[in-house]
Amino acid sequence: MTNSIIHIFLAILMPPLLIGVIGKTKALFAGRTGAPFLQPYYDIIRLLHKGSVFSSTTTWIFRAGPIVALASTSIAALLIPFGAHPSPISFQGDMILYAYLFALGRFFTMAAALDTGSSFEGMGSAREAAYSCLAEPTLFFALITLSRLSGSYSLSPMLINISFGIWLNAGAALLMLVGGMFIVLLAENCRIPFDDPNTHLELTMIHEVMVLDHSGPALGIIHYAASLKLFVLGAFFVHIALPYATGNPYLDWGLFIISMLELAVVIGVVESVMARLRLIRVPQLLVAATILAAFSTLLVIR
Amino acid sequence: MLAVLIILPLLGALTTWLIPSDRLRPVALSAFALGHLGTTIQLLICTPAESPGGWFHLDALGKIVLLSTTVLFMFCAIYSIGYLAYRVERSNRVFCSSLLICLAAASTVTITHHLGLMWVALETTTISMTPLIYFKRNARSIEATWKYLLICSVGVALALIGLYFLAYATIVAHVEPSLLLDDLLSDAGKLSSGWVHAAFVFLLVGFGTKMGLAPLHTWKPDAYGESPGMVGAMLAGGLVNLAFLALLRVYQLCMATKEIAFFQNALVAMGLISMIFAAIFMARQADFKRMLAYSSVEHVGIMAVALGLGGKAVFGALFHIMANSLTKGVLFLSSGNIHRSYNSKKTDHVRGAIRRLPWSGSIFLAGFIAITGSPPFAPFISEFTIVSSAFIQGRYIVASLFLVSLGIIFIGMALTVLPMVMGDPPSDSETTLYKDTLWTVGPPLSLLLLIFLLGVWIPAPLMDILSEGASLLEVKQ
Amino acid sequence: MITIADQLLVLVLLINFVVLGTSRLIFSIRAVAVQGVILGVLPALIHPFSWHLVGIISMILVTKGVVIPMMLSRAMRSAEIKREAEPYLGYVPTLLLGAVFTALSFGFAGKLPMLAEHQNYIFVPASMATLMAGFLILTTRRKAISQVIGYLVLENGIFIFGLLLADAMPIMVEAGALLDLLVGTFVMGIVINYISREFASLDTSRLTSLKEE
Amino acid sequence: MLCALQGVYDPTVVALTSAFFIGFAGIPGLFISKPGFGQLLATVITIAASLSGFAAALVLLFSQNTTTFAVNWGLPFGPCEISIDPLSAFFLIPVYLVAASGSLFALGYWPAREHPSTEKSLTFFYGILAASMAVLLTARNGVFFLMFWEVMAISAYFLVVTEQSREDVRKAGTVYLIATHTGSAALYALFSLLSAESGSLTFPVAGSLLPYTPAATAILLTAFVGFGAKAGIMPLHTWLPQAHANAPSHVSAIMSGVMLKMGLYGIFRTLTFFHDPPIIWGVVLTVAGILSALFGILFALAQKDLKRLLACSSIENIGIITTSLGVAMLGISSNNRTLAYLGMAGALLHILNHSFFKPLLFFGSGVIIHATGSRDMNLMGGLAKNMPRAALLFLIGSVSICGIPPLNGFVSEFLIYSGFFSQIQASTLVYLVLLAPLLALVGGMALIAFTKLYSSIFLGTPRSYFSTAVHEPGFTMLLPMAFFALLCVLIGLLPYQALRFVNPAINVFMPGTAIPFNPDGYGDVLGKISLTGLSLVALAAVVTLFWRWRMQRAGSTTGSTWGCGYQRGSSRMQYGATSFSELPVSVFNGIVRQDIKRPVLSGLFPGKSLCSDAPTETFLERVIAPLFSLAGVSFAFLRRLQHGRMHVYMIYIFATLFILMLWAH
Repeated sequence: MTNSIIHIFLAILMPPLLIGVIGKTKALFAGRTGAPFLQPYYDIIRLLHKGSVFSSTTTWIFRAGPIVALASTSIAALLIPFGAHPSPISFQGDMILYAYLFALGRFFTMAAALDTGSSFEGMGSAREAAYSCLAEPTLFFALITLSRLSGSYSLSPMLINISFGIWLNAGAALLMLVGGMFIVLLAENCRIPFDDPNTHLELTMIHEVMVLDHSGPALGIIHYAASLKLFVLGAFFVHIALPYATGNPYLDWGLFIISMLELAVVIGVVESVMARLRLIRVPQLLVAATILAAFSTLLVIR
Repeated sequence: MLAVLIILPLLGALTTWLIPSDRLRPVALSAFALGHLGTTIQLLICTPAESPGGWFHLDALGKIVLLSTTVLFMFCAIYSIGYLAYRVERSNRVFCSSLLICLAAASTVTITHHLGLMWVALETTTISMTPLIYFKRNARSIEATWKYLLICSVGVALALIGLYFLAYATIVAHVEPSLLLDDLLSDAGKLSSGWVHAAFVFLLVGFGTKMGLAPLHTWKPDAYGESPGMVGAMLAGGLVNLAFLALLRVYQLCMATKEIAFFQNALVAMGLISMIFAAIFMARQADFKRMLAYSSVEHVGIMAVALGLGGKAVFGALFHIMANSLTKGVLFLSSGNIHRSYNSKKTDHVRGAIRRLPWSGSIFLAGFIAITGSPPFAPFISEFTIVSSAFIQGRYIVASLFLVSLGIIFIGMALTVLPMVMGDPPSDSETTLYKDTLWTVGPPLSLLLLIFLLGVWIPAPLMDILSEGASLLEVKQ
Repeated sequence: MITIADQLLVLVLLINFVVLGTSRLIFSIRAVAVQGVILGVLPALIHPFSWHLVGIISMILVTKGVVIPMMLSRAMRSAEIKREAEPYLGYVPTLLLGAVFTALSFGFAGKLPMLAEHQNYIFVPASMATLMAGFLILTTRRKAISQVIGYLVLENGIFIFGLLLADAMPIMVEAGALLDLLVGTFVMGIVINYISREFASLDTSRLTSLKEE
Repeated sequence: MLCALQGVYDPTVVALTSAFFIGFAGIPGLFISKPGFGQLLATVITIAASLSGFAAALVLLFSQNTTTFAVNWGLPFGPCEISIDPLSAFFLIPVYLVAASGSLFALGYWPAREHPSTEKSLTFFYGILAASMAVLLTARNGVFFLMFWEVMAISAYFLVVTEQSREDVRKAGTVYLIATHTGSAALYALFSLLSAESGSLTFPVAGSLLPYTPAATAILLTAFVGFGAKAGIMPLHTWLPQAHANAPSHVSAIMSGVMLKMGLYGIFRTLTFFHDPPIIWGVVLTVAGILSALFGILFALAQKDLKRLLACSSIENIGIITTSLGVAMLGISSNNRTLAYLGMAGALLHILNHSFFKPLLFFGSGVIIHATGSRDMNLMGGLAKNMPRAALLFLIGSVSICGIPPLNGFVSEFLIYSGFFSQIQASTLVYLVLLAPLLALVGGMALIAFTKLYSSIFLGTPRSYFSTAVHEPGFTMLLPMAFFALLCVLIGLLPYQALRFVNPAINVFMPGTAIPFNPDGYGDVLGKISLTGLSLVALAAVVTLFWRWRMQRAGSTTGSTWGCGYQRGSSRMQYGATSFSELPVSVFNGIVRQDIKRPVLSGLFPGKSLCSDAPTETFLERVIAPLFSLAGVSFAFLRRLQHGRMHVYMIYIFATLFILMLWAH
């Protein structure tokens, strides 16, 4: 029960911090002081207090976009275990629900973007559609590998199962998986090299361009949901890449928080040292990720 | 009583020849056709015993052919009342008389057990149909008539020499020389196989030509295409069956001589060739009456295959005699109406027939569905029986070829028929006097209902006749 | 008597070659008429006398010897043609083929069992050879008249075989068969006249408009 | 009430009587000259009969014993047995539901007043189609089955060509008829082979045939071709997109929602005849299924005609069902009850689901076409403002068909995925799990396809003038949609209850035990899915309320969409249907293409020019069409045999004579 409360507490409060850490890392790389770690929180709160402007072309779908995105990601957050602690909701096959919840959010985000009737936002959602579709199989290959390794097809047991022992046995497979999943993590969360959350040059954007017309509380919700998505997918990744566990529940929570921050730093580093890919290269990279994940699957099930 | 079947139409021929009015003659024709039908039904209910000497005997096989011929003839005759009203430009004296002479000859074929007499009657049907094919009096129809006459005559002449061989075989075997079926059947075991084989080949080719098995069918598209619709119906639904009946007699003989295997294989081979030929020629057919002719080639092929397969398929063959002739009636009569209305039988000109002629167009479409073996029409019953029998006998190749050609034929026919009946009629098409009336629509519609009925329910008496016929053709090892 | 019949059959075979080899139509018509007359006489030689026989023979003589030749020559005149100009196959090859077929016929007949009393005669081979000659004319000639002549020759071949079957075929049927063949030829004659009226020609290569494109 | 009904009448008879009434519902209308009354009467009869038939089907689904009637008919094919076992009863459910709602929908969609020339035949054949499907499900005799199968196929043809004045409609009808008849030929062979095996045309008893004989392989092959052609399994799907696109929408609904399932029913039924199916059967089904799903959705992605998109997605869904069936067969072959249960439950539940959301979407397409008069998604846009209710219902359908939680499509796909993953520890069957990423890819592409569909029609601003005058449809059109939308939501939120309808039908496949595999283990899982679904809804409500509260505090204004600085944006500049899918489709270039013909612009002030696009039908254009033209050429060559020269015809005769002579001796 306590664990569940901590889980929910972390899921609600921590996500914007990751964005803050990424921003800070990038600032450091650029030689700037950067915004404070808590800047994303301030931004969200500020947005929630602002008035909204709605385009006259939009319908209720436009408003449903952020809501569904947030709701579905939140439910996904309840399915994923944090650190060595099982998730509050866990059942056989929950990882399928986990994967499909993102699809739900995506459907509404894309629809909301298209509802504005703006060609730029349409462009963004078309790109989002194509790239996330290509990312889908990678996630499933990862799930197969993990589930084969753990013998379970529920997220909590299969992710908690990963340990250094398993790394020793199936290191090659897991390494490839880490590579593939990291690409997917970046793609799904629209980070560099797939997307640049900082520019507003429409021709190069994916996620940011989709939310151009959202304002005020809606934009706040979207930013929050995006950070939550990073957090939830990051938690998945951290399980594979950094499987620390001590056995002590409170220590494990601490370890989890540290791992997540580490991840944020890594993302920040990647974003600082890499440039954005040309759009036509993106599918190739995603297919490469799929191939990596598929290889890892083949290694473990053969 | 059997004599009535022959005398009545002959009397009718004489009467129609004497009637001066073009308008009255078809009515008389119908009256005699009705009388013939009535006599037939009477004979089916209480069949007379074999005539003394064994020359005349109405057995189950004869009954099936007689019944389908007379029913088709009756509807064609009624149709002629409406049809000939549109062809007032020329006298129909020869037309009506020839039809009735043909009916008399056809009845003779069905009731006689003397092969020589059967041959004579069969040749009479060929000749009596000649003026009917030439009814339109134009260059194309004379060409068709010429081909029909010469090819059929040569074919039937070959059948005659086959019969002569058979008769000579009896002489050689020193048995009572005879061409009576029953005598031949009882003496069959003693006949010399060389002559018998030669006889079978000549008979198959001869009657096959008359029936229109490929590649002996060459006269068919021309004759069917150029003759009036109802003549086409009589040719495809009536004359074909008579030739098939002749083949059935030969088949009976073959069974008796124990030389059946060759004959069966030859039938299957020619039947399949006919079906494949028909399939090839039906695709992209530009003339819908010729298409129906090829459909007739297909269906005689089906009957030949069925007969060659033996077993349960024989039942299918016998039922197909009926199903095919009635369905051909539907198709030819309704296509005749369409032809009259558009004054063209080119599929390029005939479009949107259902819009222009709701009744004839729909009947034609239904006839197409029926003839391609779709339930709930009678041809489905026979075709399915044949296919399933082929599979049950383990003759997968025959069955597959059969199904494949049926499939190709369906595609070819659909690509011809559907554009004809569907859509809107072309705005620039010729306007003609023809309108659907009870006289021209009633007969094909009744035939359609009949094949529908036979497709869902075979009356018990008919079933008995069919089973009896099938038992006559059962190969006893 | 049957020996004389056999000699006459040789004549019939020779006439086959005459018809195969000639280009003048009127000559063919007459040759076939002669053939018909010879065959008409044959039954009298092998069958015992009866009034039926007289009837049949006279019928044959009148139709084959007079009516049909007359009809054909009339059609020929009205179409103003004299000879079979360009047969599908030349005369020499046709003659050679005719010879080959005649030889084959003898071979075919030799293979089949014969009644002892027919063993030494050429009824069966002559019948087959005539049949084949008819077939050759039917397939190689261009004029409608030639084709009727071919049919007549074919029919004569059948008739020769029929001579063997006097006992098996009741006279009624025999007569009926004959009548049918004659009526058939008769109708052909009528049709030929229609053709010459319609096309002003008897060339059957004109009769090819009914075909698949 | 159901029990009372069972006491008084035999439910089988009730189901058949209902079918009879549905079949003849259109007949009175043929003789009533006043337009509209006949249609109304037909609708009333159809709905009433469907309700009783539906009740009977439910009773039969849950009844333990099946009554069999042997009718002695006048045809020489043995007694005609009729019975409804749970499998048949299960398939009857969509028949009655879709028939009734489609009939109601037609009142608004195809009213007799507006379509006086076509309404009568449409209503008539619609009834015949629905009834023939109901009857064929009861058939236990091959010939009886075939008869109603053909009646179904042919009445569907007449429904497809309702608008026969249009060339493309006629062409679609012809292709359909040819395809269905070719399939029927395979069924002729199937039932013949079955009767050769079992000795009679009556269906063999479940599990009575040996699977390891060549005949069994032939039976399965013919069943797969014959029924697969009807179901639209690749590569037998070619008729499907055109036929569904060109039929009136409620006809597309019943064809896609129900008629395709008859093909699946045939495959299901054929499989019940055998015991111990070999592994290879399951493999074949699975592979064919997943390929259908992949290519089906890929084709859907490229379409710009909204009904073609829906039709292609039917191919996809049929593929998913077939995959799942293949998984179930693998489970049965390897004696793995869990796998068998999950596969079978997934397949059957997806059948049910598809027969709910696909009619919903086709009804929706009917509403759209009725309002705009077009099927081209590139011309639409912004309809949600004018028809908010229809837009909401259509949204539910779109989300369901993508298999997204919390709606019903997810539940069946979840079961299928669970089937894949349940063998994760097995040695050979583990390879099954490799299907999961493929299915995920299918899901991802479905998401693109339906986002494209929904957004380009309902969202944004109208791209063409006609879309501006549209209005909300009447209740006769909304009610059927709402009904199916409700069912989608209910199954999605209460999956465990939905599974109860599926379990009896699974019994037919695994006889031996009364209740084969109690899905208690899955009761828990499905309960959790319910829980997450409900909490998702609740959470969304909470977020909405929160946002409302914030908006009330801070206020909101309306403006125009931000044009990124461009002032003269027009609705034509929006991302349209074709442009939306251009990128994902280009990834699969070669399999499917959107052929875009771009004008070449030159000079400073280029004149007006046209840009057009059309999706290519790879299979039809690269395989079937060349095959047909090859056949056409070779046939044309052979047709020269009939050249009109009679002397050669004579040679044919004598050649035949010679050949037969040589053969004889």
